[in-house]
Amino acid sequence: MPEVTLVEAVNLALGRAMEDDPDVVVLGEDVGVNGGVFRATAGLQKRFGAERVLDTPLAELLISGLCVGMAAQGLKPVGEIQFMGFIYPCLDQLVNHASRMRNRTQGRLTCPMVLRTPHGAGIRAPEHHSESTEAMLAHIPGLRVVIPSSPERAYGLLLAAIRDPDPVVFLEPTRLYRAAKGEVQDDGEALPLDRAFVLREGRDITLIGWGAALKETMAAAEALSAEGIAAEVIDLATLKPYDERTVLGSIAKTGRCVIVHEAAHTGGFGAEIAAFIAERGLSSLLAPVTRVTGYDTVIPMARLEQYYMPSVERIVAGARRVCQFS
Amino acid sequence: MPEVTLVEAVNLALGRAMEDDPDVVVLGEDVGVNGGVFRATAGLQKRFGAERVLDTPLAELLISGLCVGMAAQGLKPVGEIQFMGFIYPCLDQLVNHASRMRNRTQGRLTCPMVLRTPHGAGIRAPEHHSESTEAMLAHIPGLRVVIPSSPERAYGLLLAAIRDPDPVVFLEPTRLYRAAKGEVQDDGEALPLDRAFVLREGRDITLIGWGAALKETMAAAEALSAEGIAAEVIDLATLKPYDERTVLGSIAKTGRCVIVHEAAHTGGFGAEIAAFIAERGLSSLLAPVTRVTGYDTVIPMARLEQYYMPSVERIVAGARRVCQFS
Amino acid sequence: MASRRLNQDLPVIARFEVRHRNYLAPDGSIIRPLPAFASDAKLLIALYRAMVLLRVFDRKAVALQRTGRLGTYAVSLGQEAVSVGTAGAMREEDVLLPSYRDNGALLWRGVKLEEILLFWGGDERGNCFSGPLHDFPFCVPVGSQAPHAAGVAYAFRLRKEPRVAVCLFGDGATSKGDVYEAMNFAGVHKLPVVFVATNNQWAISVPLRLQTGSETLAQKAIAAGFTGEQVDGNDVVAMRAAAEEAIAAARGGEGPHFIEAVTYRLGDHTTSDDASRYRSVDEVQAHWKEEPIARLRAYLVGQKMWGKADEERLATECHDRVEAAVERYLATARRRPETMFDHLYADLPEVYAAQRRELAGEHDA
Amino acid sequence: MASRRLNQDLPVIARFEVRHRNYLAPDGSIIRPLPAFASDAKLLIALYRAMVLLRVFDRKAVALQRTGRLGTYAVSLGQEAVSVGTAGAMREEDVLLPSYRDNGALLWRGVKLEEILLFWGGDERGNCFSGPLHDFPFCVPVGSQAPHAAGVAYAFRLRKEPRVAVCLFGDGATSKGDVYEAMNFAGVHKLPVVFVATNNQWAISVPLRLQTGSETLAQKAIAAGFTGEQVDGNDVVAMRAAAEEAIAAARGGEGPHFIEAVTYRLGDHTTSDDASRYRSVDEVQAHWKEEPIARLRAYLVGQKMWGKADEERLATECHDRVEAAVERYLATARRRPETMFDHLYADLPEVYAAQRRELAGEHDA
Ligand SMILES: Cc1ncc(C[n+]2csc(CCOP(=O)(O)OP(=O)(O)O)c2C)c(N)n1
Ligand SMILES: Cc1ncc(C[n+]2csc(CCOP(=O)(O)OP(=O)(O)O)c2C)c(N)n1
Ligand SMILES: [Mg+2]
Ligand SMILES: [Mg+2]
Repeated sequence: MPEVTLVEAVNLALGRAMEDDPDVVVLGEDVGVNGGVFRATAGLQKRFGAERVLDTPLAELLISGLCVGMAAQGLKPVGEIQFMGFIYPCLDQLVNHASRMRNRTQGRLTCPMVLRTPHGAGIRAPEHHSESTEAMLAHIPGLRVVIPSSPERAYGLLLAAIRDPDPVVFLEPTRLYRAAKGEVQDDGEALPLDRAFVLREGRDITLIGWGAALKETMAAAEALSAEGIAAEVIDLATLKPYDERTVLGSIAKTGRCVIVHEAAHTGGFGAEIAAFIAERGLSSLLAPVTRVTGYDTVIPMARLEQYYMPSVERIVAGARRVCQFS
Repeated sequence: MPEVTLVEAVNLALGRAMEDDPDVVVLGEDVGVNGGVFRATAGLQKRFGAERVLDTPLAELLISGLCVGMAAQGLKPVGEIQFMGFIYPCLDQLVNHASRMRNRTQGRLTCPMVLRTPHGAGIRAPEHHSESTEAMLAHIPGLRVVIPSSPERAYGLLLAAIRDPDPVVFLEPTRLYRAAKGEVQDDGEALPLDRAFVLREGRDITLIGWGAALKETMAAAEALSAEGIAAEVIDLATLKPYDERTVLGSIAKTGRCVIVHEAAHTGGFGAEIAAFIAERGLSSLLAPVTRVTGYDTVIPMARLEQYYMPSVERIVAGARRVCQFS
Repeated sequence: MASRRLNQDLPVIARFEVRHRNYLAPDGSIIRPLPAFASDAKLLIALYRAMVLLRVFDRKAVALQRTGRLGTYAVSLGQEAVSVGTAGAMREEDVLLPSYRDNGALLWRGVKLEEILLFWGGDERGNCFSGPLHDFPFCVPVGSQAPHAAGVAYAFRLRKEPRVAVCLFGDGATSKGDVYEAMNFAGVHKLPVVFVATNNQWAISVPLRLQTGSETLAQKAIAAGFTGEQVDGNDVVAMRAAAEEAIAAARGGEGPHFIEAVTYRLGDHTTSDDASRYRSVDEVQAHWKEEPIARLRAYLVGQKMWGKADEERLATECHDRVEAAVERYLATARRRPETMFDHLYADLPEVYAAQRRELAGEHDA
Repeated sequence: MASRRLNQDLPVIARFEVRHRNYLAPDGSIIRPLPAFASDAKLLIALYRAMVLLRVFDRKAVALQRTGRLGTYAVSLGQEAVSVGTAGAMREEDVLLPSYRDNGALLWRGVKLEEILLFWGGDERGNCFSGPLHDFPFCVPVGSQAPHAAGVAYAFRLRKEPRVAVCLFGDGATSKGDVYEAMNFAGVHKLPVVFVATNNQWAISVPLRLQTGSETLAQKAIAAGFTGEQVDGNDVVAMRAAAEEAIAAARGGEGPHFIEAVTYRLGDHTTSDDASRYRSVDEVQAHWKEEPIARLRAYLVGQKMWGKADEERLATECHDRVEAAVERYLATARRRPETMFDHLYADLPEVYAAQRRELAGEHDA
């Protein structure tokens, strides 16, 4: 199997989906001739024409609103928001329309759209290029929120998102776009949209994360194993709806848990997972569920961003604390 | 002391703030001659003139963006968003500018603005008039998020919000606008913006809520007391930053907790409180922290909305379950 | 203005103009030669009947609201010609994207009275209506349906379907960036979409002069690179003609068009509003002289196309239709609480299905 | 178009036009009588020097980025006249609201070179600059500063201060609803604000024709009810004159004005971009003939205001200034990690202060 990067996997999935289904349309800023600022849509306009791979004006609200309109007509639009920091103008369309169209019309009109956007920090980019506000999205009923952490999952989950009959926000870990490599068979096989992935098994502690933070989380698991702590690592992958069963199953085994995310601590999606475990898994818990996250401050620009993000050391320290608790 | 409704208390606080400080400006849709669709700004334009009490065009993004610009010039704008369902176009300005201006310029420019909006369901209004997406806001670093549940707190907290040198989103429980009455002395005394209020003391269980849901929460406490369960009720009031100490202190005493909010369950702000208690209060906990919330579906229109919102029965049932846990 | 004066010597590189369309004067007399369709008496009468039905329906809906049997409701009083005239020019396969006040358009498109009541009665099933299945439901967040219209029109273009998207919104909506962004995009691709702004002079209590500094709303299309026209929105013949031309042009590949329909909201904003707080009775009275139903009636009567007996028959007919619809509305069985989950996703994820079961259980006893 | 043809008999109720302003042709020759300020040789030379400094600085910044000592950077190559000409027309007490590419305006306003480097080097302290304390920092989310400009201008109005807000953004930004909403509001209240759109023909890879269907950007002001003008943005005399008139008019209470500055982005979008992917070398080459620095130099040399020796002296001077600034930039002490909390709130709430302490502790060892 060919080895590809995460962004190439995204590109493969888009190409495959467009090949398979003439209703799939890709739209966004610079997605056409330029192939996207990260090359996620490279070559697509050439293959599928400028009508199906469409450079929009610079207007994110518009992009999301166009998707809603197109989707209601049965197209399967895949909109790109160039960076997650520019997704906020879409929230009105996501909350008030995309996620509600099916319910509002009791199934008469639906909204099979995908909104893709790069997610997270660590590429030393300017302001607003480092956002990870997935918690805002995962709170919206009617939406699905997905974030892959490997080329394979990027490919399979994106295909699933495009085929899904409901709106999906698809977050792509910018920091892994080129850093994550893996074998991907372009066979059109989708992955399920409601399943977490166990990346590493272990019986002492469960580390739950998503997106790029899994890189440090896996490294932390490795470091912990050197200390004799066997960490299980779960890639939540789909935040909404998330896979309660896999999470609870792991906690039942380990009794200890650290949740890792880049987003600010307060009200991050880690709170949901922690609250869920604390409620439904309390009887298995041997220690408080701990969150290792970004701080409750504006994510700094390049010079300090590394200190904001959960480091291997912070994850290890958190896990150690949890393991020592008794 | 005169007895006033919650919306009258808001009106008093606005009038007082404008009287005290010529930099305070009120702006929004219909806030002028009409005095706001809920009468929150009634009489203000007459008293302070159309320049300081300004009917804006119908554009919420604009309202929030104007506030940022005015605030940078040293004004203290108080913007009104007519219903929380229309606040989403403001998120870009709140996340990317209001909450960051001080940090971005290292204190050179600041953003002492308030954005007020009615919050919550239960007034049998049309679609989008029943939102309670406070969790999205309370995740934003640099912002304060406040929600009063009585006329006294509406008055004191709104004054504090307006005087605060940083941006505050002030959520007003629509359902209590006229239903909640209380004595308010228009003496210009503000309340602190980082303190929870204990509405009722009890030693068996802690019920934590905010906004209109406290009405049912208080009724549930009353019902529980008839069963011999002494519930302590905490009005969180300020969600960001929230008062960790009061919450932990109560849990230390009761060991049991139910969190109540109208918003959808997954990723609601209850998750943050529950996660926090489960982490920092685990040693005191005698039972899992439980959340009684809106369901993970689009809040229905008038006919079914009552079934969506946490009822007294659901809160009581939740509390009973928590109390029976062992 | 100084800046204008100072640059008066500079060469002009682009010129634009806005035209105004009207055919019938307030008294029903003819201002300029009528469009071809106006020689079809049946068509004019159909427009007339639709406007009258709407007014009768509105009155009943308000009565229902006042007696607690309907939620907040927005009447079309005085502006019936806009939505009726616009929808009247559409084909079945075209797509309507209405605002919350466009009952007239929905009715013309075949939506049932009881469905509209159901929606305003707080039941989502009202939006699963019997009008064209592809039409959009009422849009409550002002202006936010405009990008949908552009998306729908783009889908037509992509599939080479000769269909047109027709998007209705108010004067207030023209202040929203959504509307501008949608128009701008439509202009780039010359999409088959017609934007109709019902300029009823008010956005709740905000008068037009606080909404925009532009002399007309029609000129807003200039920013998006296409044409705008101002129409007497109280003249249903003008509305219908303007919409017909714009829709035909859009269908013919000539791109988008913007129609400013100048009318007046004679009623309160909604049943939750009290317009006497912010505008004078005199102002409203003055506008009663221009309202669309009396105007068309005057013309029809003058042309001997319509008489007293027709009017009486129509009144009874509208009354009966509305009463029958109200009965069906009131008789509609309630939904069970747990149905609030039934159209959230195509397949309800198991985690939420558990909540549905919980809710169902609670209300089973 | 049919719709245009069909309504040609209707009366015109509003007319608009857009004018174009230029003084210097690409070869430096005079097209029309120059504005008054142009007789001030010192002023013209100051504009020239500012543009040259900007170009030298840009080149150095790119070199720093290429060698890992600066983050992503956006050069002004080819469009120096726009921000320099605009800022040159402002008073100290006016407020500048720049976009991320408006280094030229910031420099003119007194921001230090090393402060600009600090910002693009990823340090927030670069925004705590020595330009006018009330000026806004670079705005990265495109167009989102336009509502701020309207808010600032509203504050001037309220306080009866004779000041003007000047907001710069790109052609891409004109597609954003924010910009339209801000302009529309400015039009309602005739606020003292000038909007300057740098039409450099590209928004990264998106050419103007996919950005808007409007013939000019200047006409976008018509939607907001005020005047727009197209200016040759490669002619710094025209830029300065247009900005001066607009700012004076705004200060004089005549309301907002919109300037479309037509120029061309000769460089990549930023150091992260490779423009050869989406546009031809020929296209870029053609535009090199119109660039603003050579143009003004040709005029100055023709007028004997400038010579070879001046040019050489200026080159050395710019080089030295830039090198010295780079040294100061590189020597700037790093901030401690926990300072990321220091300007979050006026008073850091205790709950977050705990996080600050934790972070400080981690990096103490
Ligand atoms: C985005 C948004 N903001 C605010 C509201 C509340 N609101 C409902 S109708 C209305 C006025 C709309 O005015 P206009 O667009 O002129 O339409 P009209 O009601 O006159 O038909 C307002 C402010 C809303 N529905 N949507
Ligand atoms: C709201 C928003 N969307 C997307 C981006 C990413 N982006 C940065 S610059 C740019 C193009 C801007 O074009 P234009 O407004 O013409 O300004 P120019 O770069 O040409 O000076 C884009 C899409 C952004 N910064 N902000
Ligand atoms: Mg209106
Ligand atoms: Mg540009």
